[in-house]
Amino acid sequence: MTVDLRTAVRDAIAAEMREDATVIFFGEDVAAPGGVFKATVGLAEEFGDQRVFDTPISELALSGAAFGSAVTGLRPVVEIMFGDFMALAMDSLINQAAKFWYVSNEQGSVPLVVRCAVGAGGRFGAMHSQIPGTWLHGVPGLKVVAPAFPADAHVLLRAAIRDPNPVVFLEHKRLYPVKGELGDCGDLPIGQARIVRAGGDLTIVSVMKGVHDALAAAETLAGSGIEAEVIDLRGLRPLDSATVAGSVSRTGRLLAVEEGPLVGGWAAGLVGIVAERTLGELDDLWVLATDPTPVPYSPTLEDAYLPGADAIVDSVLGRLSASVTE
Amino acid sequence: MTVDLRTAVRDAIAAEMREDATVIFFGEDVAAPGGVFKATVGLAEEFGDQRVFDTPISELALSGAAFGSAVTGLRPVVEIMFGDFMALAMDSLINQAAKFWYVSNEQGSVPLVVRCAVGAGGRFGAMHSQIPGTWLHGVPGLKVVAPAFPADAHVLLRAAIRDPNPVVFLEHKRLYPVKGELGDCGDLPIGQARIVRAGGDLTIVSVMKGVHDALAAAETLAGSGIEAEVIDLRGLRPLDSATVAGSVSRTGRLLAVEEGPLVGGWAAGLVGIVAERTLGELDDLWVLATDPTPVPYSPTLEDAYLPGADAIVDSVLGRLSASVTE
Amino acid sequence: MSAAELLDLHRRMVALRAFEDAVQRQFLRGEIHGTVHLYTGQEAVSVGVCCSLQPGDRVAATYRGHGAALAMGTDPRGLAAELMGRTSGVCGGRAGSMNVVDLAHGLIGCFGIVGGSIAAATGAAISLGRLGGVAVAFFGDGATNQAYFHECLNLARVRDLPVLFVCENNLYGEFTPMAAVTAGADIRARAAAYGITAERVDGNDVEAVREAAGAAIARARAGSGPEFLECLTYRHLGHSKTDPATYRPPGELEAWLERDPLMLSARRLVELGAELDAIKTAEQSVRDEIDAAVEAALADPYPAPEPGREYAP
Amino acid sequence: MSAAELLDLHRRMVALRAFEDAVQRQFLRGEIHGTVHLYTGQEAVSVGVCCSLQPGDRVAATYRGHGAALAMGTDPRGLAAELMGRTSGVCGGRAGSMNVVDLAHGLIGCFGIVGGSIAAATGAAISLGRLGGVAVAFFGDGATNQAYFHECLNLARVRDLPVLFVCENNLYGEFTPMAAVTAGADIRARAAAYGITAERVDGNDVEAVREAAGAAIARARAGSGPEFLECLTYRHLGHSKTDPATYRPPGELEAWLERDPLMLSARRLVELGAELDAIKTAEQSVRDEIDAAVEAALADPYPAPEPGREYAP
Ligand SMILES: Cc1ncc(C[n+]2csc(CCOP(=O)(O)OP(=O)(O)O)c2C)c(N)n1
Ligand SMILES: Cc1ncc(C[n+]2csc(CCOP(=O)(O)OP(=O)(O)O)c2C)c(N)n1
Ligand SMILES: [Mg+2]
Ligand SMILES: [Mg+2]
Repeated sequence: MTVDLRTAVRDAIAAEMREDATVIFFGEDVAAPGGVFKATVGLAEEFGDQRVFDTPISELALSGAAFGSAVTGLRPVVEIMFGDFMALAMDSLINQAAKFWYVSNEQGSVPLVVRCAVGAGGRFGAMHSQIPGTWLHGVPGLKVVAPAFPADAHVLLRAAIRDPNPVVFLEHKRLYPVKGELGDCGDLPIGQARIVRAGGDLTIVSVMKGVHDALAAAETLAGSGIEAEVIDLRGLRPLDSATVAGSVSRTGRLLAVEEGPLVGGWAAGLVGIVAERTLGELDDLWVLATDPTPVPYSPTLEDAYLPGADAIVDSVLGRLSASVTE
Repeated sequence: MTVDLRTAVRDAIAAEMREDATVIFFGEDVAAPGGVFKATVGLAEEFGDQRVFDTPISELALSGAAFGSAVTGLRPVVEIMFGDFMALAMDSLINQAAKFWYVSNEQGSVPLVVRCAVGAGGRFGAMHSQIPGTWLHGVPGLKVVAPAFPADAHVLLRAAIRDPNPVVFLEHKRLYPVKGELGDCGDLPIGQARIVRAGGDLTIVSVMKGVHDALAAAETLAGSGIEAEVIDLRGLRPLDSATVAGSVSRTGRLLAVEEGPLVGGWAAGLVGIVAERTLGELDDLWVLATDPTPVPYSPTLEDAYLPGADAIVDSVLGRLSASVTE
Repeated sequence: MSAAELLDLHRRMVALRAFEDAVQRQFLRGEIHGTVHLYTGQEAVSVGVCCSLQPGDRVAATYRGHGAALAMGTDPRGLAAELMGRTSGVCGGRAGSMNVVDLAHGLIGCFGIVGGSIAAATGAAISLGRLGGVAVAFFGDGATNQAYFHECLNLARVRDLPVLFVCENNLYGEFTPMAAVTAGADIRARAAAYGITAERVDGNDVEAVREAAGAAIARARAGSGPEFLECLTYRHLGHSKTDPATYRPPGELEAWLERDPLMLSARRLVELGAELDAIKTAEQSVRDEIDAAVEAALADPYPAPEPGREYAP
Repeated sequence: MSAAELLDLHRRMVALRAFEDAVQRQFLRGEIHGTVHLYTGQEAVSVGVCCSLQPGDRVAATYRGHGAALAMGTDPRGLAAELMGRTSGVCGGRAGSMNVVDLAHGLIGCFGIVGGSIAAATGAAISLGRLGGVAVAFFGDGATNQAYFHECLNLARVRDLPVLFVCENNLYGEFTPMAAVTAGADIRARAAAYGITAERVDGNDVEAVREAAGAAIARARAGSGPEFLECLTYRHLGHSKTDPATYRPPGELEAWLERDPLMLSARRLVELGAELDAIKTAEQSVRDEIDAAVEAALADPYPAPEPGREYAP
């Protein structure tokens, strides 16, 4: 079945709700209106107000209510409309949900999911375009999932709902309309990267929209005789540095592409962890990130801000020729 | 003058308040009581209720009020009592303060400081021991300062108050009683690391308590004939990777020591950025971090959780002998 | 209020309306990007409030902020250019519709985060408590369920800050009716629980808004501390550009259109003796000015990216 | 209430008091680390509330949570061992005083973050609305200025959740008087503004607490939605172990000691015909039990670190 990512998300929630009566879903404008990105249309009709409901604009109460219901028998799925609003919800996620299993001495788990729409490129401006993954990727006890394809979005969201840990599930706005095959939708553990294109000359790793950009760049680079291996991390925590290290052992070169700034980003951290493991095998490694500014609104500025396929190609060609020149 | 870090902090606020009538200071239990860590004793008496005041337990309002007053002519210094509570205050810091200069097209700056006590080792448990630096080090427009010594705490807090950008100022609880010379307290720009011990065999970099541990470890290692260069980053954003890279060019080996987990931490990111710059000169690089758990309460668990001087020594010896064996 | 005074307010409201009409056209032409949240129908609130402000006072508004900006005196061309992402935009095109800042006109920001305006104005009032002046926060009914509302109103009262909290109750937060998510039905009771004087006013009646807000601002200026004003109003259009507003019960919009603030003020002007023709002429000249300003913005260039530039003061 | 019933509550309160006395001794001996927040003086609140709960009900409390834990049936030895950081602690020593969890006894957590208990109970009430049962949140006067309070009370009312919000108003948040930071003076008005029935009760009178809380819990159980109860009380000691509480006006503590909840219930027991000697004997046996439990915990081992172990369900 070919569906867009938006539908893959909706169907994942619906499928889990059908299978497990303890799954509930709530958020702002998600029930009757079906979400501002129309990613949850029809859920309220199918599952009724007790299981799918609209809430006040109270992000902190939402994450808190998710925590409280998750430790008492439910599997809440919460939508924080834009990832930018995650800062308002973070306290309960960090201090309650993420700590509970460990601090309670493993008395109980916290099976909750917080979904949010993230990322730039939609001309939404600085407060509706961020990716909050890096605010959260260092929090022990949390998982952070970030799919690039409808099939992964579907399977990983189902896995997230079944996961006994709190999971933050990032949905890139520019990927909602992207279509793909759902496939047979087997199980997929959270935290496994995937090699989405094989290549021997360098490894390009990214998540979400960046994976599509990397794939497009890889095609262009192939035209110049450079074969890039492209890895979709599919999430930020757990961070599958092993798959990346394995690839780098073969290619000798690593480029991590992040939609966000260098310092404090996942890309620099991944590069550091991979370097620690593969130093002797490395010919080069670097990060392509955004400038360290808020996301600009104006189309010319936003386009230049984003590390798209062209920027990746330029970066690879520049870096390779530099190393040849050296 | 020899003072402890607690006093260095207090005197820095007092000195700036004396020099600049637009500096105000507020927080929970900071005025009459002088702060739960007694770091602001006497300020209320000296400067009066209009400039130093106690607030409700409203972290979000505190950061928001700091933003609003900073864009209208004041230089607020706010105390968020424990860094763990920063999650509650983050939205205004991230979405208002950090973005204002850029998004407003440089119409106005946001000269605010948020101080907080951070770090483990005090048997305060999982919700009173975190270092929120890594929730924030990826936010463009913010600065994050993290001093290790009284003199730096003093000078950098004064610089933070004078800085036109929003600055998060981390004070490690276990350093409050640490004494040191204030020196002549010249100006010091935020974002400059300092080599606190010279050595040619490897570079150890850390912040706050970790710098003291690294120095102690370096002494022990010197006994085994290993001379470690120790770098105090003094902050997380801007991240002075240049000083670290310069040192690594000489020593060939880099160890970053973080009080916090590997994935999502500043240490892995720094290692990645330094590796990008110095790859050809590197013999080894790695991170010593905590286990990825919340901070445990029990003394045996908390002590084992923390990467102290002994752990650094073990790590260095283990890594060096491994590379010798290879 | 004299006819002349009311005509002045009427003209300002027409400017806001004309601006949003123009924005809608430019959005459909693809000149404005992302999304916009139009103020159409709520003009009496920001016009009725801001007309009592003085130089040095400060305003914080929301993503639905074109009205507040214009009411504070932001240049319509600069505002339109901002929405179009042009260099001549009041924020150089960096902010866009949701995050406009215009310090020169006392607008410390429009905030894309619901509730953010409340914090900004509360903080500004700390400054103004020392310097003199009043801060105003505009926010919606939905924002009264946000953390910022609670913490800031309490802080403002505890510190007796000179701030007027203006809740524009337009009965909906996005697609969700206010009543479905706002417990207790009466938002004034929340403000009153903090010991803040709370009034409700017909937010479509610019005279009533001016009177109530003017009195509250005067009290705050005189040292009363925070004030709260709920303005009952209605947005004529959907929440944002993608919203057809099908969630409204039939007849609701029509009933509110009968109470269109511009119609009410025009009617009142006639009562006060103004000629209908003169009103229409005035309206048309305002509309022409706004249209010209918006069209002019179209000629301005897009900013050139400066990769690698440092952006810090 | 019969003498036997009251004696039962009295014994429970004595257990709480004896526990905190023992904690204080062990803290001074260095067996309890970091800090502790003692419940001494507030015993009537958690005992008076929790005695009306049933299996399946859930409680969320604060860093000042030993009272709530014991009132829910947490084993005193396991609680003491937790404070001492021993393997036998109710959380294996991982949590410590501020973050105790005891799911087996319906305690979904003590929360070190002010206001966190409100969220936890609100969320639990979403579950209990389906499964049956009532959630209780204990929190202080200071917490009523936190974001959680506002957002969760509104949400609970909007969703009609079965939750009792118990505000333990002990007049201070840390070292700051409630009146200095809590606008509007009457916390009940805040709850009432969300349409939640709000009562105030003498929090040192265990009978009064039981009556008011019992009725509120029964209403919530029957489907009334959220309920709010303010218990006026006082902590006899400082905020935490390092606080000598010098900020209290002279005579305040003394006046409250006159209204010590244990003294009040003892007096009332005598009125109901109990023998003073029998009361004293009962008290002593409770104290002995608690002391023995706390002493016993001292024998338990510290946990052995397991570096590198994965901690995930
Ligand atoms: C913190 C936060 N949550 C959610 C949103 C998404 N959002 C934008 S406007 C809006 C509705 C706000 O309603 P109201 O406060 O009544 O203002 P109105 O739009 O009606 O003027 C929502 C939920 C947001 N921008 N910020
Ligand atoms: C979010 C947050 N802010 C601040 C603190 C520090 N703190 C711990 S207890 C306390 C006072 C709380 O007062 P109240 O709610 O009245 O409870 P009480 O301690 O009096 O029982 C404060 C400020 C905290 N733990 N969490
Ligand atoms: Mg509204
Ligand atoms: Mg209190």
